[in-house]
Amino acid sequence: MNWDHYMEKRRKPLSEKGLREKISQILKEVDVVISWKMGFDPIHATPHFIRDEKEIEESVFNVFCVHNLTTYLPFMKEKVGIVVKGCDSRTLVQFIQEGLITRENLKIIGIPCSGVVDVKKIMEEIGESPVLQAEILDNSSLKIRTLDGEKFFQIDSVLAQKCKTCRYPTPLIYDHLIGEPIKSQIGWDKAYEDVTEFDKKTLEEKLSFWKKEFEKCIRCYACRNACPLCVCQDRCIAESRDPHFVSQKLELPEKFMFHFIHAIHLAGRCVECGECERACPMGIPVKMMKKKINYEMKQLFDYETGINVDDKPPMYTFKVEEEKIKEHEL
Amino acid sequence: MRVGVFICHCGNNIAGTVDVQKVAEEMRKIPGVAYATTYMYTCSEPGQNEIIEAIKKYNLNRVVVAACSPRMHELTFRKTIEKAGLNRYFLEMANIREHISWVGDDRELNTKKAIDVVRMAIAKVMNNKPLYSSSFRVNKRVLVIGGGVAGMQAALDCADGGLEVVLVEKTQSIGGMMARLDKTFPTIDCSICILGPKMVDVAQHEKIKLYAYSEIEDVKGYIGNYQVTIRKKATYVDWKKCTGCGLCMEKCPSKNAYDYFNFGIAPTRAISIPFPQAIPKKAKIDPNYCRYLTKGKCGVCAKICPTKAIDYDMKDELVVEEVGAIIVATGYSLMGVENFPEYGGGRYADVITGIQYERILNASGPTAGHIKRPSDGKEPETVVFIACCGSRDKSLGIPYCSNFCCMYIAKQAILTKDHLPNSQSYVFYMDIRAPGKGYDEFTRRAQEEYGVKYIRGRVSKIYPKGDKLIVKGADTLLGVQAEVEADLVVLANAVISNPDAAKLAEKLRISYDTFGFYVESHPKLRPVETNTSGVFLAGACQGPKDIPASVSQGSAAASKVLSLFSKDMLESDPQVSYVNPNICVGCMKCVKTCPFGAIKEEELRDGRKVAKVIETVCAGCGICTSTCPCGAIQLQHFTDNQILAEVNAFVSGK
Amino acid sequence: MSQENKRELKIIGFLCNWCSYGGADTAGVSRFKQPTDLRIVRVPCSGRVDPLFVVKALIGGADGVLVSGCHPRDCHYSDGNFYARRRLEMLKRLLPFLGIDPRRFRYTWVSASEGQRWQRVVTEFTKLIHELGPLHGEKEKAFE
Amino acid sequence: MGRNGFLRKDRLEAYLNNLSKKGGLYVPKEEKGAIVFRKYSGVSELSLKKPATTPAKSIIYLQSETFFRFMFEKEGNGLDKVNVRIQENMDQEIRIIFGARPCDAKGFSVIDRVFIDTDTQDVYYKKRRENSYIATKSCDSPSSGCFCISVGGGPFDEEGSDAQFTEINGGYLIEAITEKGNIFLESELLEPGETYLEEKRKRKEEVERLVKEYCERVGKIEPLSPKLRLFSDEDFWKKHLSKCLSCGVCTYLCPTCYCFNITDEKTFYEGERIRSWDSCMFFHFTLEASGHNPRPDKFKRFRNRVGHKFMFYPERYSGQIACCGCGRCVRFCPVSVDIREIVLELMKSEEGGRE
Repeated sequence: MNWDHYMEKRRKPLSEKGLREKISQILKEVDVVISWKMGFDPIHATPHFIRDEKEIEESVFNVFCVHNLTTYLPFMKEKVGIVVKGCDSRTLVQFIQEGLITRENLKIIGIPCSGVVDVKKIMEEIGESPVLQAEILDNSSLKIRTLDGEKFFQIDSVLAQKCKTCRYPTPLIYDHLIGEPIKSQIGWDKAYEDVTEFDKKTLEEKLSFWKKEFEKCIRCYACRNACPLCVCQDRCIAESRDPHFVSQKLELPEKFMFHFIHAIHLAGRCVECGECERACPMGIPVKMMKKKINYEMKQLFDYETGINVDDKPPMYTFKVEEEKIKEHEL
Repeated sequence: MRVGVFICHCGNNIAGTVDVQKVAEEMRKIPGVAYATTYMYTCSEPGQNEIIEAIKKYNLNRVVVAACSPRMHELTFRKTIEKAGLNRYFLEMANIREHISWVGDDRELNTKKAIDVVRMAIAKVMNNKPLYSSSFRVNKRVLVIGGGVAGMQAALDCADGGLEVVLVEKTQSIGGMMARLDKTFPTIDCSICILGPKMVDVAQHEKIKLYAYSEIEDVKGYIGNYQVTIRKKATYVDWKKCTGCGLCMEKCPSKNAYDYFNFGIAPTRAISIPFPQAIPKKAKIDPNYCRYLTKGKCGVCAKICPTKAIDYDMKDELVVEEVGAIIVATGYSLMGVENFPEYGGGRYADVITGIQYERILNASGPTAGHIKRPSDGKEPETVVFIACCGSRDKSLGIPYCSNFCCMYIAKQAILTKDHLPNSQSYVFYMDIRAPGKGYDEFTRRAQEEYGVKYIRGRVSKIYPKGDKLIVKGADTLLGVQAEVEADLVVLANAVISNPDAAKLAEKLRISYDTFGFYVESHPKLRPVETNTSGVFLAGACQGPKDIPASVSQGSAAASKVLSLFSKDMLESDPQVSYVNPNICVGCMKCVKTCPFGAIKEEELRDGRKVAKVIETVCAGCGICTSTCPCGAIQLQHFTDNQILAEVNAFVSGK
Repeated sequence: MSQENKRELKIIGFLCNWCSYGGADTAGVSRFKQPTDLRIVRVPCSGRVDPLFVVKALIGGADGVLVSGCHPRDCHYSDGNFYARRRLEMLKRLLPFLGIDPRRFRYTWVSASEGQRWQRVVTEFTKLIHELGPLHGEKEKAFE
Repeated sequence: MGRNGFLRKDRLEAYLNNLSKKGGLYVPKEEKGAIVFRKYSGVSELSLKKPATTPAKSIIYLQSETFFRFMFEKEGNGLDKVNVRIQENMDQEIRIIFGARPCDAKGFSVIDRVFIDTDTQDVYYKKRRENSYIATKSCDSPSSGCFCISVGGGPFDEEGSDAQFTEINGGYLIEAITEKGNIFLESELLEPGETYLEEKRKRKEEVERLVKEYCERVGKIEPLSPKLRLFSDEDFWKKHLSKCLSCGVCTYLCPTCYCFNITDEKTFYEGERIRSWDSCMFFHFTLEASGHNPRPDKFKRFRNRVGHKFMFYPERYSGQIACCGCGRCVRFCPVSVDIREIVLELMKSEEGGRE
């Protein structure tokens, strides 16, 4: 896999000063700016809602800024300023495609991103030992001091999965861009290797794989609530009695049903920000199903989510002659 | 919940292969089923009374009828339970005839299947809600598409019935195919003489608004309230000024325009009036041949037109008409002669089609009624008619019979004899189909009185010999080769649907068969209705028809419209979608997918934006329901829970 | 499915009212014999068929699911089957990813006049499902 | 009570095998990216190094349990008479939990007060609780987000545990805490433990020091005063909770959350009445039939959660906080909402703490 572009870019750290200046600039035009600040420990960032100049100082951007902040946007009444990475920006494009946000009420600060870390991996490595200090050395490695001592990580070794195949490091839509645009060398099919690889397994293997994974599901709906495109949120049919698709039982059929609902409702909409998977406390690869559908959307309709504001989500339109769909005659 | 289940024997149709008693027994075991019985003919009057009495006796509040297809009798039984005071939507039908007893022989398995299917119906009916139809105003204007004899008849009947009629004709004049005919069978009376007056009536009727040389651009709305956009094609002649004097036609230097009215049997002018009796009698320029419009110079007609009606810059114009019902009478087309190479069609000038010959016979035709063959204008002595050219020919994809060829061949043969007493006509045919009143007699007259020689058999090929055409064929009755030296060959070419029939059907949302003919709702019982309420059919657009059939369908369609409009308000079908504003999150995906634009955005008091269904526009397809991610918009009577209830009742077996 | 093999499998079909349901009726009127495993749910339009119905049926205990609507362009509601085609194709391609044999689900178009075609569809689909065998065990469902 | 025994690591397998004969033995297991309690199936999957992702709560207080099944049945062939047959589903299984953490066990005591120490007892929970035996593993280091000591617990806290074992000298010192705890000592595989007590004490001090040090950043968390004005300051909550996703991670991973929902899951004419966990973070939690929702905003829901754990519950149960400081809600929150931060700010606010 080719990392050069990441490495090379990491040597140019982003100036948080520049970011804060931009924020204070747009804070004059909007009611709230959504950014990141550091959370309960030095390796956890957390979304930061800035309504007051004083709060700007806290805002940061670094490899721990994993959250896709756009998830808060749909149906937000106020004028919002938001900081997005390349991947996050695709959500905005998708929102606009679906008319879920009004561009006018939005000010976008784009940040070309060279990848964020998978905090779970780090926690795994340090055995969940409390982190006292974290340092980014020469922009390619991390020094993390825990109660049990110090540990060093090559950032690329703990990079979030989605970053390893990131095709859009630079935001696709923004009002202000901070830092130099980054290009990705990663081809479309490369990004979907995991899907195609997994699909090679036998049906039995795949079924038992998902059974094992869903077995862990506790139906906390973190995957759903973290998903920026799950617009139903509180009205999700997974919790409703009318329609009554899923019972409240905690058995596999219910879990399968729920994850089918999640995936199918995101058909041609999922921008693969990976928040569902990141939010899952049980480590279920919830994103895979959606990626699979996206893969097929590309095959069928040559459609990629969140790239072009003028596209139409494929499930809400049609062609009289579908070139790629061959009717399934027996 | 007190469900009553009524299982129909349908004589032996169902009871023959389904143990209806067993089914009833099983249903009795189901909690919530307060009554289950079987009946010989549930749809019969006593059968329906049984239901009504049972409802009262056992105070049932839901009814399941297991019988034939709901497409057949759902309405019947809805009315039945309504009589007994139940809301009509508390009925479900289980189709145990078409889907079970008629398609399976294994009594045991059929019975098992019937039990499941009835259980599913019970599961659904338990989830049914009472629905009430609201009523809406009807716009008592009717659109008639097509000014042929069927369309004219429909238009006149409607207009005489007091309705405002909008008549849209694609060509320059109304009259259609009939206006082109010389005489009509079996009476041999002059076609235009009987059609002409009708055409004048149409023109003069104050209730009929005629759009000639116009086409349907777009159809919006629903029964009672359609908005139809009509494209008035540019004629380059201001018809308000044109008096139809015909001066322009005489003077027009472009003499080789294709004559659609005469099926190209002879050329016409670039500016023309198709025929003397044309209605409206107005000139029209054919832009493909007009020198001014093609080359930019000429302008003769403009110069000589006494009323200065010529307008070379004329553009198409779109007008919108609002109507409450639509009658489709777009007629048919004919297969071109070039489709029959084996007969030298297109290669030999003297191989022509029936309709072309009709024009030659016609007094107002290019030859003024003198039979002259196209090649050299000689009067033919021997004329050969070939029946079923294309029709009943699977190789050309036309398995059907064109219905009236046998008759007009006989007619044309007779007329030929009348015109040229020394002539001899031959007819190659497969079968003679003359079922109508006086039809068979007519074909016999052709043979017996006019000595027309009928040869049963197909023509294998035609080739020229001198100025004659050798027609080689087989006489299957005598089992010999037949060979005729002909001066003129007339092909009874197949009736086909209009090339743009499908396009129009899609605009009207009516269905059409593989041949492009429109499909009626029921071949026997609803011959002029379509599955789209408010749209009716008349004439050959539904399939090949002769004049009397077309006329009667025209009247039939008109009477349908008249009875539809006898009410001021129509009942709206309550099986439409409904949005629960408490659940709707306002993502408006339903708005994106609704084919009818029946969903709009609405702002609630608390400022939330939600979807709202315009009931009268909603057609009840339910696309919105399967689009809505949160199940906020539900198609009444086919809600998610109703369908899921059926699914569960079967798959979970509980 | 037939006299010799009476073990039926659970096959459920969602048919649009205007074309396929009518087609099934036509098949009945013309007495075109069919296997008996299929149970039909009538819906107004194939566009009404939520892919989740199919999933629910398969997870809930069906061995095969069939969806049938009007031929493209012939939809009584003009666009329904166009949407259905996209959604159901998407589903068909998703199923194997979860380990469900896509052949257990099929969507097709049968018009009200195509009784014979309906007979063929039912016969062949039922045959196929029997070749694949039951998706769920007598006791335990495939997803438990 | 002081009854104890020492188990050599190499005997663990045999020990657990025997234990599993006495009832359903539940142990923490590694399952790709999560540690969850599962029926014991061999020592190899046993994972004791860090606290489980999901607390032991779900073994006794099932996330979803069937109270009873019901079937509507016709009486004979009588068309009218319909009877409902009820089939009770009282769980009799003996449950042995091995390897939960002290905070997990403390969690049970919080739930017990509500479901058992009351005159309206929850028979289903009570039965399972009575039939369960809990051996906790004392912690040997704090985990990220832990704050047990801040809420009056500790790495060796005994509340709620029947027995506790400490990993020392290549083995485990197992000490009974309650009568029930003896079940963990009835094994000939154990050696006398006395000799290891001193070693354990040392370890205890050391670990407690470590944890205290880490918890000091948080400080002592005490019940909140009902008079707290800041509590009704919406801006305060908005500031902290704008980022909340209102998912169920914090509540479903919490050893002390016990809110539930009861639904009838019915198909056609039979079904079951089930009790399943609910989460006060969910919109549906307080949604009323009318469509009105007293807690429409996520910050109101979270405020209720804080209130419940640190104000209403202590008020009701003699100053006991409904939090065991396991830190899961902090550690696993997708957006790192930190309940400690919020409670501390509330305490600091002028009339905070106790009256």
